[in-house]
Amino acid sequence: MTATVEQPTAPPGARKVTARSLTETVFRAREISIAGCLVLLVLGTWAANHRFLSEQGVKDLLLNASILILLAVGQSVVVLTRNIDLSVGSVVGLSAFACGKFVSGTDRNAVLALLLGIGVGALCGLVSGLLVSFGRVPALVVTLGMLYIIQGTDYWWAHGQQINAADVPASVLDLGSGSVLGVPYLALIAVAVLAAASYYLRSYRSGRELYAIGSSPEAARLAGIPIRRRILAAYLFSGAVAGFAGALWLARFGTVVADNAHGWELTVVSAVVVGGVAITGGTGSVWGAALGALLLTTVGSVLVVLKVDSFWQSAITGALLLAAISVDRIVTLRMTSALRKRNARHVHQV
Amino acid sequence: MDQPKSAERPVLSLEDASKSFGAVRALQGVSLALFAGEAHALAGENGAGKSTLIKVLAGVHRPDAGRVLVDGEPVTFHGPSDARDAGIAVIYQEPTLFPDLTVAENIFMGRQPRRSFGRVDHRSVRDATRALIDRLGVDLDPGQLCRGLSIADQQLVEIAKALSFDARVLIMDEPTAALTGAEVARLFGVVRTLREQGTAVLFISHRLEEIFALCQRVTTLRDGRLISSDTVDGLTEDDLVRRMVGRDLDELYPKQPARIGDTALAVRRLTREGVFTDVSFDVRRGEIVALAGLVGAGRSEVVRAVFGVDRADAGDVHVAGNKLPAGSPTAAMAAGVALVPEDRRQQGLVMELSIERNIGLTGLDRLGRGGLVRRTLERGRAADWAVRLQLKYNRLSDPVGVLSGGNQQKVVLAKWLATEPGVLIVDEPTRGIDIGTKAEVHRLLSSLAAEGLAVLMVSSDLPEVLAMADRVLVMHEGRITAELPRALATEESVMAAATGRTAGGEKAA
Amino acid sequence: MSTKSDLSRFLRWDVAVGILLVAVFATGAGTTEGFATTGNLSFALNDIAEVAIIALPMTLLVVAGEIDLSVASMLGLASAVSGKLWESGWAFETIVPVVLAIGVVGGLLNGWLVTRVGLPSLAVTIGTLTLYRGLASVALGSNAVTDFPETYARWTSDTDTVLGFLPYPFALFIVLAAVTGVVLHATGFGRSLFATGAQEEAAYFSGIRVKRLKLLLFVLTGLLSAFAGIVFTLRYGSARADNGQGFEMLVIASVLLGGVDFDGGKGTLGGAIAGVLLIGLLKNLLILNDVANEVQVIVTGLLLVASVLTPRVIAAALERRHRRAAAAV
Amino acid sequence: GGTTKKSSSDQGPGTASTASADPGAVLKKGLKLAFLPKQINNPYETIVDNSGIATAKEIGGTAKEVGPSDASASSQVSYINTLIQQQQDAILLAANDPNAVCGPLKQAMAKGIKVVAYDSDTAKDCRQLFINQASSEQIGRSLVQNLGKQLNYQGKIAILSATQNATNQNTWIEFMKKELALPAYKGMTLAKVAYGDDDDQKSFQQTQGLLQAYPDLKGIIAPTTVGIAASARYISSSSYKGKVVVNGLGTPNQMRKYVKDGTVAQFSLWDPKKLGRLAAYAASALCSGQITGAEGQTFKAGDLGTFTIGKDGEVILGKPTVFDTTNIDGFDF
Ligand SMILES: Nc1ncnc2c1ncn2[C@@H]1O[C@H](COP(=O)(O)OP(=O)(O)OP(=O)(O)O)[C@@H](O)[C@H]1O
Ligand SMILES: Nc1ncnc2c1ncn2[C@@H]1O[C@H](COP(=O)(O)OP(=O)(O)OP(=O)(O)O)[C@@H](O)[C@H]1O
Ligand SMILES: [Mg+2]
Ligand SMILES: [Mg+2]
Repeated sequence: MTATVEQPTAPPGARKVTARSLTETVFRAREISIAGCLVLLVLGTWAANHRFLSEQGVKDLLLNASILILLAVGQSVVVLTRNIDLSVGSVVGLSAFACGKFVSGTDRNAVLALLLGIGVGALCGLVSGLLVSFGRVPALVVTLGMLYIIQGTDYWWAHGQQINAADVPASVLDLGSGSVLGVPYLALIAVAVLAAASYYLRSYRSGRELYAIGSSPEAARLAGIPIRRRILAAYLFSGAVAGFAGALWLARFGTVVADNAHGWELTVVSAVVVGGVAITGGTGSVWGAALGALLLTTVGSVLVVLKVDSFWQSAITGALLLAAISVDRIVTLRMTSALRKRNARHVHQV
Repeated sequence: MDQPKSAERPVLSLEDASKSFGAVRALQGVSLALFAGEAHALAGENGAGKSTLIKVLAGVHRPDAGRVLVDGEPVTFHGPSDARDAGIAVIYQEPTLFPDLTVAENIFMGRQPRRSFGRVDHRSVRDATRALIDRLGVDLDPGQLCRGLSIADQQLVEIAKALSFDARVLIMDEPTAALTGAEVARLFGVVRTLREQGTAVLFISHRLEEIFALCQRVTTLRDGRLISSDTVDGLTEDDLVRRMVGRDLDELYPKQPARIGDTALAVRRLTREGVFTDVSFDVRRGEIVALAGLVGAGRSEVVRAVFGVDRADAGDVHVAGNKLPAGSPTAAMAAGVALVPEDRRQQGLVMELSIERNIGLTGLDRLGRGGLVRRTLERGRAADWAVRLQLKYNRLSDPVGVLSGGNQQKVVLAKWLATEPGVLIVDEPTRGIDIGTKAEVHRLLSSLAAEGLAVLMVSSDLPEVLAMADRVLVMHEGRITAELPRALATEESVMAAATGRTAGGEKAA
Repeated sequence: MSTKSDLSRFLRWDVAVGILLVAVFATGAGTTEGFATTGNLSFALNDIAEVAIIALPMTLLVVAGEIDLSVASMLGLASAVSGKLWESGWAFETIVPVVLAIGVVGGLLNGWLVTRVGLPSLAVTIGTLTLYRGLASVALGSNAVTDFPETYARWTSDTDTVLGFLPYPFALFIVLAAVTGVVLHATGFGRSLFATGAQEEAAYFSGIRVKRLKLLLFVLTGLLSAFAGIVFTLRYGSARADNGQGFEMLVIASVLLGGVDFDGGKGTLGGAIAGVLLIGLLKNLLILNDVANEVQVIVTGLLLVASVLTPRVIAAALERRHRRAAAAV
Repeated sequence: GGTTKKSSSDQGPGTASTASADPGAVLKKGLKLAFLPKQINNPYETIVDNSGIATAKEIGGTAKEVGPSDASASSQVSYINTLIQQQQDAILLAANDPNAVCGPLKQAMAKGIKVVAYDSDTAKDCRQLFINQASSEQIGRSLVQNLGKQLNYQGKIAILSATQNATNQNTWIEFMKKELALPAYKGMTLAKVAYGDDDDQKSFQQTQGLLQAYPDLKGIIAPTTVGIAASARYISSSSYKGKVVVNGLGTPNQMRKYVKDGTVAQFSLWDPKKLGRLAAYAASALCSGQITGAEGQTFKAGDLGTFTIGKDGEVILGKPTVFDTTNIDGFDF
C-alpha cells in the first residue's frame, strides 16, 4: 500500500482547534448578547416600576410578543435560505379577516378557524414559493409584489367591513386571552412552534440543507440538494405560520379590519436581523430571531411603562434598535480580533 | 495497468458528446471511457473543454448530443444528484463549499448518517470527517467553519468530500492546482489506494509530471474536439504537449538574465498577529523573488498585507523608498504596486461583469478624461491584453464568468499588467493555466523583469519557483525561515526550510 | 448564472418597461378623457416628483448592492424641521441649507453604520426609518406648520410650469436624472459602483474604495431625501412629522420594477426612471377611470411579479428552442 | 423672513358670500357627487359614505366613493386632482390634513366644483361648507363631563387618541383640556395623551402600557372608534376590569360586547349615517344654488330637517348620542 506517506509536518491541531472554539464562541455570542440586552431592559424597567413584572405585566409581555415571535420564526426559515418574505404582513391581515368572516356570528370551533388560517397562509406561501423557487426570480421583488397582491385582495374583500369582538365566538377569544398556570396559550403555542422549528433545523437533513442553500446556492446545487423543493417548503412554512398568526390575531384582538398587521413585514425582518440571522442566509437560529422579536415588543412596552413622552417613543425605539445590532456587532469584532491575537501568542509559545 | 482493459466494460463512458454555450462549441463529438482500476488523465489547453466534459459526466450539464453510459447502459442525469447516486464523485475545478457550515457538514451535506426518527447523527458526522482528514494527513478541524479557509484548504475539503462517497468513479478537475508537493503526494497515495481497490479515476491537471505520476491513460482535447487517447506508457512529455497545443513548445521556463537594480519594494518587520510575524525582505528592480512554503504558511497573507488589502498590526512597507500608508490598496496602486490575488473568483474578478470591464477596472482614471470613461479606450485596453495573453474568448462584452478557469486567470493577469506596475505581486500566477500559456506567462514575467519590473511571486509550484526566481524566500508558520539565492535553491533546501527543518531558520513552534 | 447572462443578451427588462410606459400612455390618451391634458400630466408628473428624485440615488445605492429604507422618514424629518424652523421665525433661505445638512448627517449615520460598523444596510435603515420618523415627531409633535409663503410654494405648484407643462420639481428631476445617468453609465465612478455591487471583495482588491463609495452614496441619498422633503412640504403647503409615510416602499417598488437587481451590480437608470413613471402614470390613469384603490394595489403587485417573471419565461422558452435546435443538428 | 401670512385668501373663491343664493331653487337632478374619505377601508367612514351615496341616489343624482387605502394627505391629493379632471359637481371630503389638500381644492372651486368637508375639516378658505358631526367644543367638553360624573370628579385620567396629527381629535383634546381646567375638575388630573395611530393593535398596547405606567389611573377617554374598542378589549380581559372607566367615541356594534359585559358603562357617537346624509344634502343644495355657504343661510335636508349654516360655513349635525345598556340594542351600525 502506498499509505506510507510521510507524516504531516505541521503541528497538528494547534491552529485549527483554537479557530474552532473561536467561531463557536462568536456564534453563541449573538444569542447571549440579545438575551443579555433583554434581561437588562426588563430588570431596569422593573426597578423603576414594579408593576412591570406583575402577573398581568408578564402576561402582557408574553402576549404581545407571541405573534411576532411566530412570524419571526417563519421568516427566519426563509431568510436562512438567502430569500426573504415581505408578504407576511398582508398574509396575516388576509388570514385574520378570512377567519373573522368564517367565525363571525357563528359558534364555530376555534380549531377550524386555526386550520382555515393556516390554509390561507399556506396558499399564499405556496404561490410566493412557486414563483421564487420554480420561477427562479428574486425573492425581494416577488414577495413585494405578493405583498401588494394579497393586500389588495384583502382590501377588496373587506372594504370597510369590520369583524367585532361581539361577533366572534367565545372559544376563539378564549384562545387569545386564556392561559394555563399564568402562561397564556398564545405564548405556549409560539414556544412550541419555535422549539419544533429549531429542533428540525438542527437535527434533520432537510433542515441542514436549508442552511446549506443559504450559505451557497451554487454549492448546494452541486451537492445535489433539491433546492427548489426546499425553498418552496420554506415559503410554505413561512406562509402557513403567518396564516396561523393571522388566526391567532383574531383570537387575541377580536376586532379585525382590512389593514391588520399593515407594515409588519419590516418589523418582522428587523426582529430576525436583530436576532442574528444573516440577511444573506446561511447563519443564525430561530431562537435568536425569537429573542429579537421579544426584544422589539418589550422595548415598545417599556417605553410606555417608563412614561416616555409619546413623541419620543419612536425615536428611542429606533435608537435602541440600532444600538442593539451595533453593540452585538462591535462585541463580535472585538472578540474575534482579541482571540486571534491571543491564539497567536499560544501558538508561538508552544 | 497490466490487465488488458479493452476486454472489459467501461464503468462510465461518454459517447459522441457535444455541448455548446451560445456560439461557443465547448465539446464536439467527444468520446471517453473510464475503466475500473484505471486512472485516466484529461489534458488540453485552457478552454479545451475539459471542465465541460466533466460537468456533463457529473450531470451538471445535459449534453446537446451524444450519451452518457453507466456500465454500458445509457443514462440521463437530470442533475448532480443523479450522477452521485450512480456512484460518481466529482471534485470541481473551483471549490464550492458552504462557507457558513463546518468542514464536517460540508463533507456530509445531504447524506449525513442518521439515528432514530431520521435525525442527523452529528457525532458520527464529526468522527467520519476526522477519519477522512487523517487519511489525507492534513491539518483541518471537522468543527471549523469553511469561511476563511485558504483555497488550498478548501480544495482539501473538496477532496475529502469526494473520498467520502466511496464512489466507483472519482473525477477530479485540477485538484492539485493550489497544493504543494507534500499535499499532492498524500493525495496521490490515497488515490492510488482507491484505484487499486477498483475505483475508476478521471484526473485533470496542467502539471504534466502529475499526469505521468498518477495515470495509466491520457486523453487529449483541443478546441472541444478529441485529439487522441493513449496509454501513458511510452508517451513523452513532448508528445503530450504536441497533442495538446498542436505544435512543439519552446522552453517552459524562459528565464532571462536581468540587471538587478535598486530596491523597489522593502518590507520591514511586517506582522499581523496570529497570521505572520516579523516578516522583512526586499525586492529589487529586475528581480523575481519567490515566496515559497507549505499551504497555510501565510504567504498569501503577507502579500495581501503588503498590498494593503489586510491591515498589518505592525511593520512598514516601502515602495521606491516611500512608505505606504497601511491598509490602503488604492495607495499601493498609486505607488505602482499590483497584486494578482490567489482567489480569482472572489478577489480577482467581478464574475458578472464583462471581460473588458474587468480589465478596465484597474485603470478607470486612465480610460478617459474628467472621470468619464471612453468605451473605445476601455475596449482597446482589453483587446490589447487579450491578444498578448492569448485569451480564448467569444466577445469582449461576455461576462468573465463564462470563460474557462485558465482563461479567467489570464484576465486577472491582464487587468493588473495593464496598470504597468513597478512592483508586481503575483499569488499563484499560473494556477490552472495550461502549459503553453504558462510558458507565455513566464516569458512575460521574465521580460517585464528584464525591463526593470520587480516581481514578488507566491507559488506552490516548486519547479516554477526554482526556475523563475532569482531569490527564494521560504516561509514556515508565519515566519520567513530561509532566504535562498538562485544558486542555492533546490527542491531539498526549499522543502527543508518550508517544513521547519532547516538549520538556518529558527523553528517557530 | 449562464442562463442569466444569456437572458441579458436576449431581452432587457428596462427596455420592456419603457415600451410598457409608452403603451400605458397611448392607451390612456386614447381611452380616457382628461388624461392627456396638460393640466393632468403636469399634475401627475408633479405628483411623483419626490419619489422620482429619491429613486435616483436609490438606484445608485442598489446597483452598489445596498439599500436605504429610511428615505421616507428622512423626508418626514426634513419636512418637520423646516416647519419647526419656519414657525420659529427663520428665513427660508437659511432653513434650506440647514435641512439639507440634516439630510447629509442622516446619510452619514446610515453610511457609517453600514461601512464602518459593518452592519447590513437593510437592518440599519429599518432602524433609522424608525429613528428619523421619531425625531420628526419630536421636532414638530402633533403640529402642522402651514403658512409657507407663496413666493416659495409656487416653485412646487403644478400650475406654474416650465415650457407650459413641466412643473419645476420635475424639471429639476430631469436635470438630476441626466447627471445621474452619465455618472452611472459613463464614468469610472459608475463602473466602480457596478463592480462593488456585483462582487465587493473583487472591487476592493482592484483598488476601489468600496467603503468610501458606499458612504458617499448614503450621504447622497440622505441629501436628496431631505431635499425631497422640502419639495414635499412646499408642494402640499404643510409641514408635518408624518409626511411621506410609506414612500420607501413606493421608491423601492419603482426601482425594482425598472429592472434594477437588488443583489447589486445590475440595472440601468433608464429602467428605474421608467419604473417610477410607469407606476405614477398608471395610478393616475386608474384613478381617472374610477378603478378602486384595491385594484390599483393589486395591479402594482402583478406588475412587480411580471417584471421579474416575464424575462425568465421568455429566456426559458428561448433556451428550450435553442436546445431543440442544437439536438436536431 | 418668517413673516407669517395666509396664502392668498383673497384670490380663492373662499366663502362665496358674494354670489347670491336662491333659497327657493329646486334640487338639481343628475348631480355627480364624490365622497373622498380619510381612508377607504375605515369602517366608520364606509358607513358615512354609503349613507351619503344612498341619499344622493334618492335625490336623483349619482355618487361614488373614491380614496386611498392609507390615511395620508398626499394620497388624497391625487384623488382630488382626478375628480377635477372628471368634472364632478361636488367633492365631499374628510381631510387627513387641513392644509395639504388646500391647493387642489381651491383649483376645484375655481373650476366651479363645490367642496364640502365632513367629519374632519380643511382650512376654512378651501371649502364652502363643513358638516360637523357635532360642535367640536361640545364633543370635547361632554366627554370630560361624562367621565367626570362616572369618576365622581376624582382621580387620574388619560386620553388615548388616534394619530398625533389627526385634526379633529386634536381639536377635541384642546377642548377637553379646557374643560378639565375648570374648578369642578380640580380632583382630576390628565396624566398623559397617548396615541394609538388608529391601529387596533397599537392602541391595545398603548392602553396596556398606560395602565402599567400609571397604576392609579382611574379613567381613559378614547375619542376614536378604533381606540375605544381596543382599550375596552384589553381591559375586559385583564385584571383592570371594573377598576378603570373607559369612555369616548365608539360605534355600538363594536362596543356592544363591552357594554354588555360591564367593561364600559357608556360612550358617545353621532349617527354616522345621518352625517353622510346631511353631507349629501348640503352638497346638492350648494350645487343647486340654494345656498352659497354664507353664514345664516338655511337648507332642508330631507327627513333630517332644516339646517342653518353657522360661522365659517359650519353646519352642525346635532348632539352626540350617549349609548349605554339601556339603548344600545336599538342601534345597528
Ligand atoms: N457556462 C458557460 N457559458 C458559456 N460558455 C462557457 C460556459 N462554460 C464553459 N464555457 C466555454 O466553453 C469552453 C470550454 O470551457 P472549459 O471550462 O470546459 O475549459 P477547460 O478545458 O476546463 O479549461 P481550463 O483548463 O482553463 O479549466 C470555453 O471556451 C468556455 O469559455
Ligand atoms: N501560524 C499560523 N497560525 C494560525 N493560523 C495560520 C497560521 N498560518 C496560517 N494560518 C491560517 O491558515 C490559512 C491559510 O494561510 P494562507 O492562505 O496564507 O497560506 P499560504 O501560505 O498562502 O498557502 P496557500 O496560498 O497555498 O493556501 C489562513 O486562514 C491563515 O490565517
Ligand atoms: Mg477547467
Ligand atoms: Mg496562498
